[in-house]
This record gives sequence, structure tokens and C-alpha cells, in this order.
Amino acid sequence: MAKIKVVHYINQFFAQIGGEEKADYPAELRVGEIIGPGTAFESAFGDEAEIVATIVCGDSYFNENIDKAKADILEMVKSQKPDLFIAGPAFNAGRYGVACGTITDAVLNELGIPALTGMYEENPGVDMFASKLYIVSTKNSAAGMRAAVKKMAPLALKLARHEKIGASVVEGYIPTGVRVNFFEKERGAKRAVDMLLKKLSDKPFVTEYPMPDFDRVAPNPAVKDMAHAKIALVTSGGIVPKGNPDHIESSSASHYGEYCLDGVEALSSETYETAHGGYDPVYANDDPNRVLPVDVLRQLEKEGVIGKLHDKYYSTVGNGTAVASAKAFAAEYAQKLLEDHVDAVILTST
Amino acid sequence: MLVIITNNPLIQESFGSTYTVDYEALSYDDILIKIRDAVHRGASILTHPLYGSVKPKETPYRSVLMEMREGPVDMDSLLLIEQTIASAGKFPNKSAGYDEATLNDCKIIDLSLLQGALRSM
Amino acid sequence: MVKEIERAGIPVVHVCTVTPISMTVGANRIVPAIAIPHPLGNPNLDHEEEFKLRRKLVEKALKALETEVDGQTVFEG
Amino acid sequence: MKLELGKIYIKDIKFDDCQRIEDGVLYVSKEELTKIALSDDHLASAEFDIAKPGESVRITPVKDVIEPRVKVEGSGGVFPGWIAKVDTVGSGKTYALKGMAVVTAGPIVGFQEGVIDMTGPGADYTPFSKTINLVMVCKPVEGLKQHAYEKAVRLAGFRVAAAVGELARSLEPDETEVYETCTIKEGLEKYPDLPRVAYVQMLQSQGLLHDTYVYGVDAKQILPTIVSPTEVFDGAIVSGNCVSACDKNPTYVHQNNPVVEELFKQHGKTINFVCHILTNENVFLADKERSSFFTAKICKMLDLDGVIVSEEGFGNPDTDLIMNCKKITAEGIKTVIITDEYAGRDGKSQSLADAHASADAVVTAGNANEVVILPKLDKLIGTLDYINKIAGASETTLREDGTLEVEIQVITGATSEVGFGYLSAR
Repeated sequence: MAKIKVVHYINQFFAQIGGEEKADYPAELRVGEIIGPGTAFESAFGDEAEIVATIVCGDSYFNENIDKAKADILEMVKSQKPDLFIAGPAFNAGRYGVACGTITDAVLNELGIPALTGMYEENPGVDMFASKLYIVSTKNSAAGMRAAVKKMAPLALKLARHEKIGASVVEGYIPTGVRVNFFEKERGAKRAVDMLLKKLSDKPFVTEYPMPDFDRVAPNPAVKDMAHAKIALVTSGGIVPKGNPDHIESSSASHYGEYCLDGVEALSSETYETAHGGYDPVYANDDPNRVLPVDVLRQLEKEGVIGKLHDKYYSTVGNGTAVASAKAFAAEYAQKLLEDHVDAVILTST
Repeated sequence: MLVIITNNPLIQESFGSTYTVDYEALSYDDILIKIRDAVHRGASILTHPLYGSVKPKETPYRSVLMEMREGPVDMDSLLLIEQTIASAGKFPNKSAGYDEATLNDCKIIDLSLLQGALRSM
Repeated sequence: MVKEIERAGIPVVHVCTVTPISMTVGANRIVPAIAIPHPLGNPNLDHEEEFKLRRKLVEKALKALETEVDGQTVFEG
Repeated sequence: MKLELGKIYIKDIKFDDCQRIEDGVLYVSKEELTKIALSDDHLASAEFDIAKPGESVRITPVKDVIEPRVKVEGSGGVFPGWIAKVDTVGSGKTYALKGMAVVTAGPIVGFQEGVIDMTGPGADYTPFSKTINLVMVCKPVEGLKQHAYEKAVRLAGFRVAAAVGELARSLEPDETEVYETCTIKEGLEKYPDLPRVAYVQMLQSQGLLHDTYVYGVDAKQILPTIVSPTEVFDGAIVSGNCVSACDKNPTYVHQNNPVVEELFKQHGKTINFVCHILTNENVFLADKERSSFFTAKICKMLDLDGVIVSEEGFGNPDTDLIMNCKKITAEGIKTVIITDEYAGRDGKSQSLADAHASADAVVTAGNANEVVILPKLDKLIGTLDYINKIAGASETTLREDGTLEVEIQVITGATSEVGFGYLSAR
């Protein structure tokens, strides 16, 4: 069988070009070269796979020119027709982690090539990409390189061969939120007793099923000057332009809609409706302002009570009335609201 | 007012004289939505809608005892019905191919489970 | 959802019918709404009355945004 | 209470007119067993067969699995309230036939699940592919109602298991395990520095085909109560549960309750295993509240430091589990819970129907929605009617080549919520 062809992505530091001062190094394809951590992968692969090219890119360059860097690197990867793409590992380097996550995601989803990266669990790249990618959990510094490669290489080969991927604890990746079965070494009752003994003696223990997120975020300071504030509307009640152009699903929607309110004085049953399947839609369809109060906010805007109603609103559909879901894409539109200098948000839920 | 919302005709036959039975020939999903809408109007659920370990849609029948009210939403009932609808969504509809005898088994189990619950009232 | 907006640094008020759910999902400023299928309306009122009711609720939401809070706060009445 | 559990290892089962156990081989007579099974006039016929580990045999639909045992010393007898009269069990001496089980099979209702494969991938998921199984398939007399049929088969299983167990009465056990618990005061004096731990077992108790019995009492009619952990070894708890094959507790699992066994291993060393608390899983929501308040109160009154709570079955018991966890934790008692998951075929859905922050120590027995392909096996004991029936009606299908595509929830004991098995998920 032919060897699996691998393209490896690393930053300027691991390419031994330099540290922070060289972080603006643009993306570069080095065909036939195996650099830095690549040698460790190469020996871990044995006869199974070979690195055919290494892509080097400075972390600042990538993050500051993200669209161009991504496009350029995708072209470089494509040109090598690899069977597998590996980025990093990035350990605890934040911008490197974000770059590895971004490019691994792009190679996987845009090129359809099996792809893998690795980083420390607290790397910001984990929060952004853990639910979309296999990210091998590594130590927090390059001292953990050997251990990282030892876990990444076999998982990468499995991905390249399209084999079934086991549970996160077995394969060594950071949990993706997808539950995967496997056989433990001890039976469940023994594991429960062991866990209780740890809990009783205040030793750390790891639950096998983390409960949904119960963390709290501290409140932001109040709006000081409402008369000049830009207020945005967001709803989990699924109000969308009639016909639901973005096909927001009727429950636990997998995406959100961004809609323009420019020139909209009030919502009406002719132009808006609800996509939410979690409540009787009659009242919202009859008068969508009952869920998204555009009419009132326009009036308050005219009277000068608020400075401005933001000209975009965001809409999605929660799981029933539980608006806890949808964390990932909420973070995404929260960034957009921030970029648009929104001062405060009214979130309506059914 | 206590009402049994059900799509099991046997409930009407067995409890019709002692309880108010709101029977409608609805699907498993639709009977849950009917319960949900009642909860949204203020009704309380008294028996767990995910009763029985016969998996959702492995039986086509659901019968739930409710206290019908209009007014503020009962939080526990709301969570319960929403969790139930979410759980039911995970299961494919298996009961479509059932013959009469099997449907009858399903009706009797449904009746028995509700009977068990009503006994403890 | 509400937490992610707050996390981004933007004050947010959650207008929500079932306030305990709002507490569970971690909202800090909470304004109770009318009913699940019509949180900011009441189909039993005529159009003008209903608009007034909605305006009151939105004003209450703005008030909540103008109020400093320590932790989770429900703005009743 | 002190119980000596003598283990007699069974290496093989053979049919023979002269019933006996000799050199680890169990000889049983079909004629004798049939007579015992049919002593209830609700049953029209009973067929017996033997399935051994590694054989190409599939047993389905499985109703119950029972370990033959006999009480040789001490008060009471096995299966009190059913076979023996009601008397407190759990002390003295009991013999168990290890390495084998009595399996009752046959459809009580038309959609019953429960598959035991003795070989292949399905065998990995069920603990009963490792036991030599004496299988009994019963048929009811014409026109028998489901309630009466379930009870008749349940009791026939106990009678046969007890009769087989009786064959061991005069034998010498191959191995003996001693289990001893103390009274409250003894425990405090003997183990003043050890944390006080109990096991809270939730019993499926919702109605027809969903019932569990404690000393003959239907568990839906009990208030939470305490027993000595040794009592289950004599069959104080039995199963009347025919649905939820993967996460119900067959009688065998009650007799060999793994949480009780594992807590006993730590008893006197790292913990003081105070008692076994039984509670139920009823349909009526007020019952759920009441039972969980009682359970938490009992935990508090016993001055416990820690408990393990186990669930049984799918769906609404998640509500009981979370209520128990929340209320017991609120009493300042450290809690570990055991459950299984229904995360959907793709593993992406919310696993439990309820959640609470206090449930921070969870042991999971795996995702019951996971799909496996079971190969065609040479021999079938029971009937494939159910699986045939749903073919075409859903994705769960008897495929053209004779293989079965099923979720592991149809496999007996696949995701045991008392932690009998090794399966887990992350």
C-alpha cells in the first residue's frame, strides 16, 4: 500500500526562524522538507506515512491577515494532494492555537481532507474549535512534544484511513461533545466506588458525564446614557422574515439569522413570522412585535429615549424555551454586536 | 380541573366515567404538543409524560394527568414537557408497522402505567 | 446565549416568560414577560392597549439596563 | 448481619433424567423442570434449552435472568415472598451456582426486546454471554391477560431457579465469601474514623412490565426503606421488568448487585458500609417528590458522609435520579450517581432528560442509542417476531443477509445502571 501523504503546518518558532520578532513571517510552502516537530511525526509514522511538505507561517501574520492567510494556505495544501493534514501541536501558545484550529477546520471542511491538530486544554483555540475538530490534548509547553506526537500520530493515521474513532479518553483528543462508547477496564460499580472515595477525601475526580454548563458570567456595568445608546434586539423566539430565508430549524437550531431592520418601522404578519416549533405560533405570526418589539423601539428611538435601534437583529430557535444551547454561535454574533459598537442588548425569549 | 389528555382509546373506556378524559386520535409527537400548549396556558402536569421504559414511539400512546388552569406557567411542568419532547426527538417511530395485537399490548401497558399512578392519588 | 453576550462585554437584559429558566441559563438582568407564545403582547387586548403594554415592558427592560446589579436580578412589577 | 456465600462453579449443563451436580456439571431433567414450570395452570408449555458461551446462539426476547441459589443455614429462604415465606434473609449461609443462569424468554407483549448473543459483537455487550444459560421458553394458555402472563413466567423462573439451586444443598462450596454488616451503634464503635457510606438503589416501579418487588411487595407501594446489604444475596429483590432490556436489572443482577459487592470490598478499610436504601421510580410526580425527600431524610438520619445512587430504566427515572442527587447533596452528603445515556444514534443529543449542578460525579454505562450490527447466528432460542415486526417500520432492521442492525438498548444488560458492565462513554 502506498504511504499516506501528509502536509504539516507549523509556526515561525517551531520552524526555527525566530520568536515574536519573526511572527509576521508570511505563509510559505516548503515541498519535501520536514522541519522541527515534523521529524518526530515522521519517525512515529514509520512506513505508514510521510510528510511531503511543510507549511510555515508566522502567528501574527496569520491572525492579522486571516482571510488571505487561510486562502493561501488552502491553495498550498491543495497543491500537494495530501491524504492527511496535521497542524502543530500548538501547546499553550494562544495565537498559534487559533491558527492551527482555523486552518485545520478549513482543510477538513473546505477541502475534505482528514485533519488533526493538538493543543493544551486551556489554549483559546480549544474553546473555538473543540466541537468541530479532533484536537489532541497536550501538555502546556513544548516539553510535552514527545507525548503529544505519540498520541497525535496514531490518531492521525486512523483519520487518514477513515477508521472508526474511539472515545476521547481512549484516543487522547479533547471531548467534542459527541458521546462515544468504549469498554472501561473496571466495571461501573467499581468506578462509582472509586469516585466516591476520592470525593470523600476531597481528592480530584473526573466525572464521566459533565452536566450542561452551569457557569456564571458577572454582569456588565449599566448603560449610563440611554439617550445616546445603540440598542440591539436579539431573540430566541425564532422571528424571521416571512418564508424563513435562512432555513432556521424549528428546534435547537444549528445556526442563527442576521436580518436588517433598516427602514422597518414595525414588524407585520405580512413580512415576518416565527420559525420556532416550541410554542403555539398563532400569536407570534399574527403580530411578530409580540416577540420582537421593533414597533416600540422605533417609537422610543424617535422620542429620544434611546439613541438608536441597531439596524440588524439576530434570531435563532432554542431548545424549547431553554436558551442555554447555541453557545457557540451566540459567541459569534456577540462579537459582531461588539464590532458594531452596540451598547446594550434586549434579548427576548418565549 | 383534573383532565387526562390521551390518544389511547382504552383510557376513555376505562376512566371515562371517573375522570374527565380528553381523547384525541393524535400521533405521539402531536399529543406531546397538545400537552405543551396546555402547559403554556398555565396547566400543571401531574404524571410524568416520559413514564414507562417503553421507549418513545416504540408505543404510539401517551396519557398524562393534568390539572387544567389558565394563568402563569408552572415551571416544573414546562421543563418536564420540554425535556420530554427533546427526548422523544431522539427516537425513530417504530410503532408504525405494529399489528392489532401489538397495538393492543401497547394500549394495555399505557393503561396499566396510568392506573398505577392514579392509585397513589 | 445570554451569557455569551454578557461575556463579550455588552450589558444584556433578558425578557423572558419563565424567569427560573432565565436564572438557570445565567442571565443577570431579567424582566418577566407575559406568556410563552406572546412574551411582549396580549392578544386579548385591543391593538392600542397591547402596544402600551409592550411599551411598558420595553421601558422596564431599558430601566434594567440602566441599573447596576451585583448578580442575577429579576426586575418585577 | 453475617452471611456466608458459598460459590459452586458450574462448568457445564447437561440434560439427564437423574438431576444432580457432579464434578461441576449440572444435570437437569427436562421432564422434571417442565413439571415445575407448569405447576402454574396459566402456562400451556415450557421448553428448555442450553446455550453456552461461544456458541452461535441468540436468545430473544429475554424476560429475566436468575442465578440458582439455595439457603442452607439461617432464617428464611431464597426469593422471600415468592418461593420462601416472608422472613428476614441475609444471614447464615447461602450457596450460589456460579457461571450459569436460568434465562426466561418468550414474548409477553408483541414489542418486547432483550437479546443475548452467545458469540460475536453482541456478546461483548451482555454479561450473560459469559454464563452457561439454561433457557426456558414458556407459552401461556389461550386468552391469558398480559398481567397474569408476566407474573406466571416470572414465578416459573424463580421456581426453576430455586429447584436447580436445591441440588447444591449438600455440596461443599468451591469458595466462600463472608459478608458482614454492623448495626448503627456497632459501626460507630468499630469504625469511628471511617466515612459512613450507603447505597441508594432506585427500583423501576411504574406498572405492568415495569415492576420490581421487595420481599414480594410491589416497589411502587413502598416508601423508601433500608435493608441490610446482605439481603439482596438471598433474592430479597426480584425483577418483574420486561422492557428497557439494556438498563433494567434482571433478578440475577439484584442477586449479584455489583455496587453492594464493591462497597463490601471497602467496608472496614476505607469506609463503613452502613446500609442499603431502597427507593422507587413512580409515574406520579408527587410520588417522586415524596420518595426523594424520604431518601434524603433517611440519609441524613443515618449521619451518612457519602452515597452512591443508581438508576434503573429510561426517561422519567432521570427526574428521580436528579431529585435524589440534589436533595441528598443538599443534606451535605457527597454523592456519586450511576446512569446510562440516550444521546441519540450520532451521540450528539442531550444524554439525560434532567440535569443539575449537584450531579458533578457521574458514572455512565454508555450511550444506549449506539448502533451495532449483529451477525446472523446459527441457532435461535425464542422468536425473532419482534425484530421482524419492526423491520421496515424503522431503521432498526432485520437486514437481507440475516444480520440485525440494532441500537444496543435491545441487548440485555448492555448499559447496566448499577454498574454491572464495563461499557462507558465520553
